Amino acid sequence: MLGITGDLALRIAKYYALAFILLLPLPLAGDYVTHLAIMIMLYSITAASLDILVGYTGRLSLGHAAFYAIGAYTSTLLSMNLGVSPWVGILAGGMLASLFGLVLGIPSLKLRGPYLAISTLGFGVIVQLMLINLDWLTRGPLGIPGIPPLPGGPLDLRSKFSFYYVALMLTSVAVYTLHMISRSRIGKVLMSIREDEDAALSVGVNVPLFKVLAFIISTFFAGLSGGLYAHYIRYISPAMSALSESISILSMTIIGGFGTLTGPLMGAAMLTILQELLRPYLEYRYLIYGALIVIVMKFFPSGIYGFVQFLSRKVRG
Amino acid sequence: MPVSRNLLIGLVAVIAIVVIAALLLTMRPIGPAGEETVKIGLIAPLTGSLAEHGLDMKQAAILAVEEINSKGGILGKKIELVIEDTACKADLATAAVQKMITQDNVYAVVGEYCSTVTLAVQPALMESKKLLLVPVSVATKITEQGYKYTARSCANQWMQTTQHADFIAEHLKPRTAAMLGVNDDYGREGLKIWGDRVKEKGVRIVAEEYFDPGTTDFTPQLSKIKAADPDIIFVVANIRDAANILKQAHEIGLYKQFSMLGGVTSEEFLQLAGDDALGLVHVSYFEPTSKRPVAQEFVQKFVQKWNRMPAMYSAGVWDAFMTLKYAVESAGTWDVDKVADAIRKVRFEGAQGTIYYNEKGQAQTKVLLVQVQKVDGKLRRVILYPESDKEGVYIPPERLWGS
Amino acid sequence: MQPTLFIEQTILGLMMGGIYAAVGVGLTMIFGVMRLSNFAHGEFYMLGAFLTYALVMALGGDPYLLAPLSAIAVGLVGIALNKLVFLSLYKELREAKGAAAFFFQDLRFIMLTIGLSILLVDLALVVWGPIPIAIPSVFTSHIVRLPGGLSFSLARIMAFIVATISLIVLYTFLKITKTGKAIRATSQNPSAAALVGINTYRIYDVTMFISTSLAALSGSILGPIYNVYPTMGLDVVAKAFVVVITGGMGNLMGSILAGFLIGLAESWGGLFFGTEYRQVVAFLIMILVLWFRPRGILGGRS
Amino acid sequence: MILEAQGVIKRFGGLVAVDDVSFGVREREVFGIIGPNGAGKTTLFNVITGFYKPEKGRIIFQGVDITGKKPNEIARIGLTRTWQIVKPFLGMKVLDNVLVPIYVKRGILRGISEREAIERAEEILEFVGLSHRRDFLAETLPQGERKRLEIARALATEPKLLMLDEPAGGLTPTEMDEVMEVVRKVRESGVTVIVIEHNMRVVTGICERIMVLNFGKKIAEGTPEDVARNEEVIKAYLGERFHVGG
Repeated sequence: MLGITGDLALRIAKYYALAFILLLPLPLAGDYVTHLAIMIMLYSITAASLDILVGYTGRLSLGHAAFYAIGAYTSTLLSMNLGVSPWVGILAGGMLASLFGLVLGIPSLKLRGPYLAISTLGFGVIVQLMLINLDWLTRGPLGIPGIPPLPGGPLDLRSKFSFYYVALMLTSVAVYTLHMISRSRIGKVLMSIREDEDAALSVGVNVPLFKVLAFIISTFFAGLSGGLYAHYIRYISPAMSALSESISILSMTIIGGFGTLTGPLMGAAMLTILQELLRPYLEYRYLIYGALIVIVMKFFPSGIYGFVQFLSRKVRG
Repeated sequence: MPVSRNLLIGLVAVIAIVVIAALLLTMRPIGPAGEETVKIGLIAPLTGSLAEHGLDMKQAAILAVEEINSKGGILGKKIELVIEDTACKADLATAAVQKMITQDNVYAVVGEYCSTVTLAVQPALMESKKLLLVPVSVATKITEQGYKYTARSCANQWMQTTQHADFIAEHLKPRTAAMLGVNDDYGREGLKIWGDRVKEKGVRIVAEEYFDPGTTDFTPQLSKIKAADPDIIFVVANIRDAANILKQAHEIGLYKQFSMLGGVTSEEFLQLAGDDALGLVHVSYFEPTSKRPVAQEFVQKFVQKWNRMPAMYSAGVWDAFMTLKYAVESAGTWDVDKVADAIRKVRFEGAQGTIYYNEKGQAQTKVLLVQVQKVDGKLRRVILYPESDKEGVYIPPERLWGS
Repeated sequence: MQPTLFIEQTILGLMMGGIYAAVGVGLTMIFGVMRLSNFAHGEFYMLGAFLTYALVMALGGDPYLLAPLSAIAVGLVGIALNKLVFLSLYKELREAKGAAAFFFQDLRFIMLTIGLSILLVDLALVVWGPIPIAIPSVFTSHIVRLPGGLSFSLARIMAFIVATISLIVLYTFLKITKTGKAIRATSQNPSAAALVGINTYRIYDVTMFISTSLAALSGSILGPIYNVYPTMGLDVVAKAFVVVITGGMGNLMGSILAGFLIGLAESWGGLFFGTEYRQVVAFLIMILVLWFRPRGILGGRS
Repeated sequence: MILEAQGVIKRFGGLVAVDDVSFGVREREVFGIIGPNGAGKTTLFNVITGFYKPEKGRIIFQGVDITGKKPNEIARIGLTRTWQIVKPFLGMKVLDNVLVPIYVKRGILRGISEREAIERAEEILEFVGLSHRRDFLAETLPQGERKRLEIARALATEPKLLMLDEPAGGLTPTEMDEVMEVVRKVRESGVTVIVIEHNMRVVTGICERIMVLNFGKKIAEGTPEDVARNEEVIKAYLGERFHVGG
């Protein structure tokens, strides 16, 4: 299917299963660690989805948080205003996000590099301002408290313990799907666009179509994780679409190692954990945080993933 | 290199990171042995664009804890303060609060500045039965959701804005008004409440303008207001923006009566705005010049420790800690349900005045209305209202400006 | 609508445009020459303002007199950072081949400057504290009244004049001096410039100096008007990028034109749609311009 | 005629890069386009393959007017080009470089099975002599192999007409021979070939007919021998101190 042999799919699935099993006992470490793990997973989906756009297709986005916010708002408003099940809401959130991905993807087809980056930045800001200004729909800048939790049948998904397992399952599925897409024919075609648009055109690749497709895939997953976030934290506000959020998602993708898909997972884990470890330093901690970003990027262009590879090569001699 | 080996390296690394971090993060700090303490958390924006207000909160919290501990703590237990930065971001704040709940096992959390952050952390705190004492966030909704463990020690948006609107309508008697607010929850709610209230009293709103957070130049908005020619201009903004708004209004020749909410009650505001603040009428729920002994003591201690005058946010934080102290002492137990009930019954003299709470946990603080006037050549806030605290009379700004 | 309101809004929009242009010029220059999207540009603006404040405290005098000093100091910081962080990366970049490799280098540079920005904002927070600081100047309190009810502070007019002069000086410098010509040559074609014997790394230093000191100068002349605080750079940098992109990255005249365009668009947009839509209008204008001209009004580098 | 160009004009500002050029290419021949630097050869390629839109004129491929079509559409109906400065997908494996056009041609979602696709890609690599590089990243290949990879990638689109832009440019004589060998084999397999080339050894070695461009204008067309004797061609090339047959 799609150019992945069942063999490869199975082999990669095995690693995911292994990771899944290894991460099962984590909630025993307490609610704080569980909460962080859940946040890391939600960020992982978003950062990995951005990687499809940035790392695989070579399209820089500084507005990815907007899709995360659109997913969150869609699911929230559907479930609170129309009584739609949050599960359906999350899916609808992903779809609406990818619709907006289409809306952003088409006009930005001709744009490259910083032009694309700043346009997407503008899109993020516009979405944030619309969430604030269209208060008849979005309930305005104060945001929406009291979002219903995910219905879990016998499980109470307000508890972090049970939510962790739902999130672990969904994240595994989502990231595995992204992984499969990146290894599929579509993934290879996207990479060819990243490598050289003209060359891709000259061998018959419908470049505009695939660029838009990359936006749609990427934003769909961002929307999904936004919906999950909304029903987990149970409070959302327009600040979700702020530039700083987009930048932190992009940081995870790039610092983790773009174009690898496992890199963004590492980035999400590292940056989230780093922020927590630096907590005791209060207002001094961003000195360390900023300096670390500079150092990693200066010495390891392919991010933490590159660093880990470097280490493993050293170990093996 | 084979695909699967790279993947393996990646996944193993992720798991290693997570597990090592889990170990690091769950290690409990070793405290002084023997002495029993109760931990209280403070969440505030210590970094980011609102860090100046976080500083007000942090300094007051440290001072309050020192004060309580120097008098033997609460029910014999010393208080240990845990401070976390939120940068006014919901995700950082929820993680911080989760850490406080799980790792530090705090008894209560005091915070936050941003209403959006307070609302974000509220469910987690309520479900784990931790008290949330809100000293600054004014969004009315925070205490309207029926949470038993939430209490707010400052006047909320509704209280201060309606009382402000009533005062303006009754004493200044404008026929028309313009409104200018920051385009976020604070500004939007403020303008809505104020506008509706003064309209009931027959005041016509001739302009409603917004500016985005981070704006430094307000002349476009002010120019529109100037063209609408209102009798009074109501502004919802924090210190930095408010000072610029007054300066720039005068720059483009907009000399009108300005009025604002409580967010501008600080010495720094008067320094930043300078003489442009003359004539401004605004809400205050804390006056450092107040003659009341408790306020005097608070101001004196604050100045002694931090070498600056406390802002009203500092007073809110101080009173939040004092609420906890008096509530626990009157309940005679640390049992959180009993303390939550006790909060709704205590009545004490705080920095802001006499503090007591309603059923919803909203402090019924006194809202003061002040005007910035010159006393002995120095800018000072003069209390106009209520009668009991009155220090002077309202002077139309034209007379204060002289020419 | 009153005609005076429209005129006043237009003038205010143009004045804002002047400020956008002043901040944007350094940003566009550094992109044109070094291909660097500098997300830390706002922090040099902020550093300039704080340094001016520090100089006023230490030496006394008016911030508008001390601004050039602080601009030079920040320019030197820019050179130091260039040597410390970016230079070796440019040497690596020479080896890079293919569109993807360049794209990835761009990403790396963007992330580096974001890290730098986080670091510098926090540095300012730790050193000078979070409370906004007013820099006293004789110019801020003087208000010039024009006929028709219009008036501006002398400081604002000063800022406009200083910005204009520095743009003219920069323009002349690039047109007539040898270094200026070398900068333009490097901007147009770095490898050809290297072939004719231009030391491009030295040109990068000079460009960094000019760019950061221009940012610092803007910060120094606007600081007394808008006050000084650690996140002031973040408040301008996004808008500066919008201006630079609209004008065409690397195109000096484009930035100046786009500065005025965006300034006007915001003013008029606020007038017609309500001020809560000012920014929406600014960003939509940018997106519209890019729809028809993917490389900005006057065209720029990709 | 598999390809016909009729009165093609392409301008850049005031410069006329291709000036009223008409020519036809017969099926299964190797057709050469030569001319001094800046004669408009590559521009003509870009016009034919849809990267530029001509101001005037028509391009007809297998009886269909393809003027103004998008490059990817043109490639999909069997007219594929390579690039003077090679553009392999550097960050991808050699095999994947060839797989992308196969997927595009045979169907991304359905159609060819993965096994067939890989077999086909391996065949093509074998054909150009790159089997031993199958799993290398394209960026690790030397220039000669990159040129052959570029041809392999173009062949993977199953072209009826292959347009090669200086396939031997910048190569050592040995590498050059390898590339010429590939071109001959391509032609034998039934694909028509158009070659832009500077090197006359290559041109005379593989081309049946040649067209000469100078300053955007066609100045001669015919067999290599005819063209070599054409006075205008000699004049154009002498200006460049270029010796026919050298």
